[in-house]
Amino acid sequence: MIRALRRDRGFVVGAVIAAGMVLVAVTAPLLAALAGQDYTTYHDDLLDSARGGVPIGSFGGISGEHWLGVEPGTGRDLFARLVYGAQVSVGVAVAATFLEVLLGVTVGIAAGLGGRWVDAGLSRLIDLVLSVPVLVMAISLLAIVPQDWPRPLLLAAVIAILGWGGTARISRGETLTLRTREYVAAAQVSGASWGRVARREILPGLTAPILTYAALLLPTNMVVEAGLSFLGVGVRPPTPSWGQMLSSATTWFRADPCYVFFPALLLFLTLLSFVLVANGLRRVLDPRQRAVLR
Amino acid sequence: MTLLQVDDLRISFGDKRAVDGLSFTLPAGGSLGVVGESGSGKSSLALALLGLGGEAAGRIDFDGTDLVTAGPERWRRIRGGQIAMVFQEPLTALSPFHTVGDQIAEVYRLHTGASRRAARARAVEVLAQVHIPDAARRAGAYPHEFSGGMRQRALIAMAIACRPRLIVADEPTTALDVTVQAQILDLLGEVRATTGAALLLISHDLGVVAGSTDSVIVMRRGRMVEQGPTDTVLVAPRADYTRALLDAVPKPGSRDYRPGEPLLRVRDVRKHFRQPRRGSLRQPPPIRAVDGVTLDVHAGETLGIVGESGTGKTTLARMMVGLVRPTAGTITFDGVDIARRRGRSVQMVFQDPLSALNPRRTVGESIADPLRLAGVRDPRPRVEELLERVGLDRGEYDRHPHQLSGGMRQRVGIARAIAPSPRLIVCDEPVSSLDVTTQAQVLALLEDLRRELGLSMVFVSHDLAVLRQIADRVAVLRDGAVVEIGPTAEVYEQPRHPYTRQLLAAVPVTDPAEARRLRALRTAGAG
Amino acid sequence: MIGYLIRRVAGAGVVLLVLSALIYALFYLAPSDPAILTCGKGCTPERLADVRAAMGLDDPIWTQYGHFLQGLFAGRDYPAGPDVRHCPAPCLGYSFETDQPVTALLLDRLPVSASLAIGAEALSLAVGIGAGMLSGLRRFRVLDRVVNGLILAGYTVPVFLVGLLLLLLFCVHLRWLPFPGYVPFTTDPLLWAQNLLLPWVALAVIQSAAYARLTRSGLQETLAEDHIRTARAYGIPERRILWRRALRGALLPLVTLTAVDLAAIMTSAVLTETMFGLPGVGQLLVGAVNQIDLPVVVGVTLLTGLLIVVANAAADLLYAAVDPRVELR
Amino acid sequence: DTTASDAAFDPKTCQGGTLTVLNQGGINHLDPARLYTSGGGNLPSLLFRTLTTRNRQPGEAGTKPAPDLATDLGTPSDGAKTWTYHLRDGIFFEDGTPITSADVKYGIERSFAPELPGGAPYLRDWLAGAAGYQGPYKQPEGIKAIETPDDKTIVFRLRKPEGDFPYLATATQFAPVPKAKDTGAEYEAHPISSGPYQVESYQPKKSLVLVRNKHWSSSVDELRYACPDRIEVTSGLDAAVINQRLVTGAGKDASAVTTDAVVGPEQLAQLGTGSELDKRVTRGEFPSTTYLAFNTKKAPFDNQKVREALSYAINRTSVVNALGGSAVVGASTTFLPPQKALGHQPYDYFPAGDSGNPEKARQVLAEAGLTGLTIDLAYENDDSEGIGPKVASAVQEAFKQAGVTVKLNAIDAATYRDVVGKPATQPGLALATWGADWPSGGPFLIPIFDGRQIITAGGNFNLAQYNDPEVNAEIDAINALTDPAAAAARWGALDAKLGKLALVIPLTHEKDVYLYGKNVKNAYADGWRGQLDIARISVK
Ligand SMILES: Nc1ncnc2c1ncn2[C@@H]1O[C@H](COP(=O)(O)OP(=O)(O)OP(=O)(O)O)[C@@H](O)[C@H]1O
Ligand SMILES: Nc1ncnc2c1ncn2[C@@H]1O[C@H](COP(=O)(O)OP(=O)(O)OP(=O)(O)O)[C@@H](O)[C@H]1O
Ligand SMILES: [Mg+2]
Ligand SMILES: [Mg+2]
Ligand code: NI
Repeated sequence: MIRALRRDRGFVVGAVIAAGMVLVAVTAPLLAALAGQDYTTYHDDLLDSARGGVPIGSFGGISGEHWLGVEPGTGRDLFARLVYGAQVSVGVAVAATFLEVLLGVTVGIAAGLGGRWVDAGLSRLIDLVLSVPVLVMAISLLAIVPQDWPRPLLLAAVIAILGWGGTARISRGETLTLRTREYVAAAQVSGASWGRVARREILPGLTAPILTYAALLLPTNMVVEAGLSFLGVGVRPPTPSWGQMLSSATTWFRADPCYVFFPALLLFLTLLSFVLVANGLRRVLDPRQRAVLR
Repeated sequence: MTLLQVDDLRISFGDKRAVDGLSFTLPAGGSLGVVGESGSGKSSLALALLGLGGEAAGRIDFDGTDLVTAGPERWRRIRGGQIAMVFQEPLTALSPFHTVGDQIAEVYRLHTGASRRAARARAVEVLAQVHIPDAARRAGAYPHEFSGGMRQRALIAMAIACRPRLIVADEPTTALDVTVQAQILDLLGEVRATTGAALLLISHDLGVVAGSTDSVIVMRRGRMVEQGPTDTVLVAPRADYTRALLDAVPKPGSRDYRPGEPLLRVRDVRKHFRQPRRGSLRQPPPIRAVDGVTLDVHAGETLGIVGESGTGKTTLARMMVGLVRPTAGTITFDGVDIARRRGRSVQMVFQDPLSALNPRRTVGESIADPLRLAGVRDPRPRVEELLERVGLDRGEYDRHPHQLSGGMRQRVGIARAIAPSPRLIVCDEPVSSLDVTTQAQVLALLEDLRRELGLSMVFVSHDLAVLRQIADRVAVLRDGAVVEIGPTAEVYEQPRHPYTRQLLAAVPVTDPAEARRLRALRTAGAG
Repeated sequence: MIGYLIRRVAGAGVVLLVLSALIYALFYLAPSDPAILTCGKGCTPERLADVRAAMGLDDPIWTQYGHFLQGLFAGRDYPAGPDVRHCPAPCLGYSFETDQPVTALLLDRLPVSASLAIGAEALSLAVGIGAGMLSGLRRFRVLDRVVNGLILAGYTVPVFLVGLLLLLLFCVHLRWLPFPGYVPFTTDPLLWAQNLLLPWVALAVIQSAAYARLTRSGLQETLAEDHIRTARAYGIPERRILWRRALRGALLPLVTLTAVDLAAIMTSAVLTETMFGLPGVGQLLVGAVNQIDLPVVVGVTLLTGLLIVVANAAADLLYAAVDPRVELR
Repeated sequence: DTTASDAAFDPKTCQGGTLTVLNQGGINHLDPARLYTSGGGNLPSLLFRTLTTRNRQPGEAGTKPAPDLATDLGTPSDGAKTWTYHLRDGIFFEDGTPITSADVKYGIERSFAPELPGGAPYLRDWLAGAAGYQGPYKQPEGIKAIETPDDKTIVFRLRKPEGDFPYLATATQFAPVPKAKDTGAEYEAHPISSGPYQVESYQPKKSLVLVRNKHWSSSVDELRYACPDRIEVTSGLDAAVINQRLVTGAGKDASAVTTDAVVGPEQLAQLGTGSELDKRVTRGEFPSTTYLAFNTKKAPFDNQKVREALSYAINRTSVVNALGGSAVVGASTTFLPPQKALGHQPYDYFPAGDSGNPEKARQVLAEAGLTGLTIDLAYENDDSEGIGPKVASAVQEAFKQAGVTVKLNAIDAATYRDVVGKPATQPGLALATWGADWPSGGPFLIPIFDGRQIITAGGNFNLAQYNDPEVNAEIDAINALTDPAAAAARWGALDAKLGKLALVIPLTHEKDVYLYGKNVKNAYADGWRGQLDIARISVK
């Protein structure tokens, strides 16, 4: 299986990038120290205050000291903020996606395997989750929890609680088709309980569609995190996140394009890597796709 | 006059050679059977005749032109217009989004340039010709609204719509039950007689080609092993392989039948399925899949259950293992309600071995599952034993279902069924998706196991020949009810119910002369 | 079918009621008081109490919710200075912030959002299906790669960046289009389309990516099906096979997605609306949330929920219409 | 400073054309009772004439009130406790009915109704015995403290001397409302105009279209030129897009202005480079201060040394940059913004330089025996009011340099004032901003430092909770002055005196830089609000 994965060029590229991102997130303090910068120190001397606070110099103030330039308006080191931003962006998005998949798949399978009434009830619940306006609920939810709860975790939880509907819908649909397969009946005849059927027989069949979906859910969650941070209910300053940087970059779009470019690039690379990894995994997890015969 | 002449045909898929050096001729209006086990290249040949499938080399001379080198325009005219194909799987072979009539009309218009109205009329005409009742109305139905036999008729109707000179039928009856199979084969013969088209009939079933073809080709692994008039080849085969094929055809078994006390008791069991409401608020009447069945399965016997498609065989079988809860009536095993016995003493072998095995798990894992549920800690050694017992390699443990052949898969299914040491095994058409040789092996295995482990068996099949070989007693099912039940020999030799007689008459036989006689009988009866 | 619809409607009703109750509960739990915002700077506690009473906020939360339900089903009277304002059912109340009837606000903004959503969705579908087909047919390998790359890029680029780029390019540099604003379709269809073109494009850049992806995989799957082989065996031209048979099956999954997206654009495309000066439902909602404008939030949420439920039901019906095998259950 | 464009401007011939107003935030109320404006507002003042109005001049001159409906700025008597006004002749509502003093009185009474909340609170406090008045719908007998002896005269009796009454009389609550046309909450759908324009259509937060009011004439209103024939306001736009549209000036945008979208970095980069854009900008100052508010009832801010140390530590350059750079805000060391009308006197008792003096701060803290201090800082979770996360993190970083750890406490913008304005829930340190309701020291210093204004139940602005009888007495004394110049001098002195106590850390004052379209003429920032005055510009 590992060998098959290693032969998949897309997967390898994706895995390398994804691992790189995670590594960057984990070693952010080290990397920042390596650059001799931290993400909080203001450098007012590097900004042109009369011009609204754009970095002095070309390319957003790129210099030997500030490898990727500085943040307009504050002069904080952009490299340090980007590597620290990975912690929140990757962390929250991955955690939220994980929770969403966990919740969605559980409810989806339960609805798919359950009887008429269980299915009807859970389906309405899914409808409810799907029709909740995420922004409103997130803002309201985040407003009522105490200030000192760990923010990124909370964000992940809120995003997940409001966003598992899609996964559940897909899981339910797939389960409904999978449950008619004879191998499910076979497992039942051998005396397997519903839980066991769900785990052993249904779940493996869900991996492919859910993986694909999750790979796309991830960037969506990054964007949601960005939106919430932008609306002031996300991570607290001075903690950076890519999404937040991207949203605040709108005003600097023309005055300092570099400020938009770097977080956008990282976001793109991360998404790319996750899609590639998901594609690779899906191919490998599906034994039929390994031996290509139609 | 020769219509089709094939010379040294080779078909390959990339590196894989599917057909190697095949040569034969087919006269206009003639009929040729192609038989062989699964994977022998039969379908590849059929597709090559239409310029589809793998890369073909050699020569296919159709009506004076070489098809191997034909251009797209020529192909377009030949396909459907000159050579028409009838596919095996009638449900998937028709577009689910269009009505049957539309699909036939489309083909007709394409080749004749007829008006919409004329094409429509032709579609109704051919549908009527293949005996679709009320053809004018049914032409507006979607394929999924047709039964299997009707779909196959529709495909044949499509094939004859443009009056082709050659009809290629690739296993046209494999998915159908005996009576319908007989009807379709008769229909093909009738069509040939009325339209003068030649027929290339592909089947793994010797009985199918026996009654419907003049000459026959026997194929194995892409090569032709024997060729000649049907009468000669099937009666006095020269090749060993052909002989083996003939031997594998189920024969009436001589069985000593000593029934034990009743093990499984089915008492006035009914299963009604609610039908979805469509269009109106009124609840339509339920489907009575099983409607009042009473029977016993005795310890140590094999009870055969036979009937046409849709008569409730599967539903009954599933109720026997507790998968489906009866609407009414009781099923007891050893005096205990079956719903509470599940997972131990009653096991099941399913019809389609591929869909009965989880494609994402290794076969070993699938077999180990019931053992684990029975509390075995390390099931691997026991699973390997079981694999060997059903004639598989220990090494197959780690392979996935798609890596096995159909016969191997069914052996895995059997291994799984016997793993928890059951006392009764319910087999739902365990061999109907297998070709003759494999079928014979699996039947032998089941019989061995039954004797060795002292099992009781319920064996569901639509194939009377199979049941005659394996069953001690036979129950004939029709419309969810048992019309006749008794010892096998009795039912086969002195059928009391007319329906049983009808079934028996439809069984294909490998003796061409006998096959022709039966067919004549049938057509006379129908006419 | 009718029974199905009745069940669907009943289910939707329950979902919407739960939703509105949920929002009331959330607002009750949130540490915020809309009366303070309404009362303004320098509001004294006595004045605040008066204002709160005038807004009906001094009742317990369930009484307030009860009043809301009463308004919804039977209509409701509001004291308003010299006379009483009667708000006929279905009454969603009056905005705390602007004192406008919520139903009127929604009706006013719905056309804007609908224009945005329908156009964007149509464009996304056209582009997405086109691109998906080109790459799905695998006739052009390079194109497949390019489309795939664009699809991924489309997913990541935030809509405000796309929007800004489009504005700069078409309105500032090339000056091909005026800065967008909303012109009702009924006033001038041409101007309506001209003004909405850029927002449509901005949304389509992102949406079409998903559609292209789905079309591509759907097409590849359908083309491998048996009935396509039958069509080929009967000499039906490839083009006809593609358009009449393959696409139909390949596009089915798009139906559900389109329906959900349509509802989503109508209710939550705030950034797009603000950037392109479209006074739509999304703007209304975010403004209301920031101003703790409970009646508007509940109103918009109910509308959102209704749209999504309707969209899902419509998708299911359409599904059943396109694919005769599907049964409604 | 004025631009060159108004050299050839003549109010007599400026009439015609359509003015487009592109705004971010929408008008959410158009009822004069519910509007809270400074000097009658920009757009509202086109519809509502008030007893007095702002003088509508650039610079100094513009900070003074001027008579509008009234013939003069009012006659004080009884030591500025009674103010008498006479209405001028020839004034009509848009329907042609003459405006009487009863209409003005009714307008004020409406603003007391809890059904019509939102207006400025001063009159409830100032008028004698009016605090509990519930508005004309519940109490039709009206307010006793306002008398209308005849159709042309209106007399206000106040609780205490208020020399600033003519400034307050510019508020929209002083606009006449005809009782016969009052529909309560629905009045704002079409308020009856007394000004040069009337409402053609109005959709809150979305759009407002004004057309000429035929019953208004320039002969009875010297201050409003009312040049455009039609004014179309569109709200809910993105600031960056508004400014881009003004720069591009395509089509109708050539005759466009904005009243709330301050220029962003993009335009600032083009300004001052001698480009054409330099001619299309107004620069003004709206008196407003952003500051750090200490709660002196809470440790450690009850310790003046701590407050001083933090005053030394603050880095105003970071704050200025966070708020958009030196073009749009200026660093402040005084609480009163640097405007003569307010009586501004420069002082800097705890010099922090441009970028803070952390050493001095550490030293002061060490002297007080406080090292390793950790404090909470409350701020709005949204940057739109200028007291959001951007400023908070700049402050956090500056204090960090001085060894003080700041824990950030984000509060939902909608509830910020609620939490901070209630002494029970008020945090120790909070970001705050204060703008003048009129250009005088009083509205700046009284709510913030008058000890009798500490409202424990909520709505408090005296965040220091500072109560010094001496200061209170000084405030009363200045309030009684009716000479603005004399008052200004004493306000300035009071501010300078309070500054020594480090009750607040002033951070910045506002500067306003607005772009306007190519066709817009006579655009200059008025001295009162720092914005171009729509009543005076022309698009012809
Ligand atoms: N599309 C394909 N690509 C690669 N190999 C193929 C393809 N189709 C068929 N083959 C191979 O060619 C050989 C002949 O297959 P074919 O389908 O013609 O056999 P068949 O006799 O029709 O078998 P069956 O009875 O199972 O239908 C098989 O080994 C099969 O694996
Ligand atoms: N789950 C179900 N819901 C509704 N109808 C069903 C269901 N299962 C079976 N039926 C119907 O019950 C009848 C009997 O079906 P069953 O599968 O038992 O027949 P069968 O004899 O096994 O046929 P075949 O030979 O085709 O396998 C059929 O008409 C079928 O359509
Ligand atoms: Mg085949
Ligand atoms: Mg069956
Ligand atoms: Ni594996």
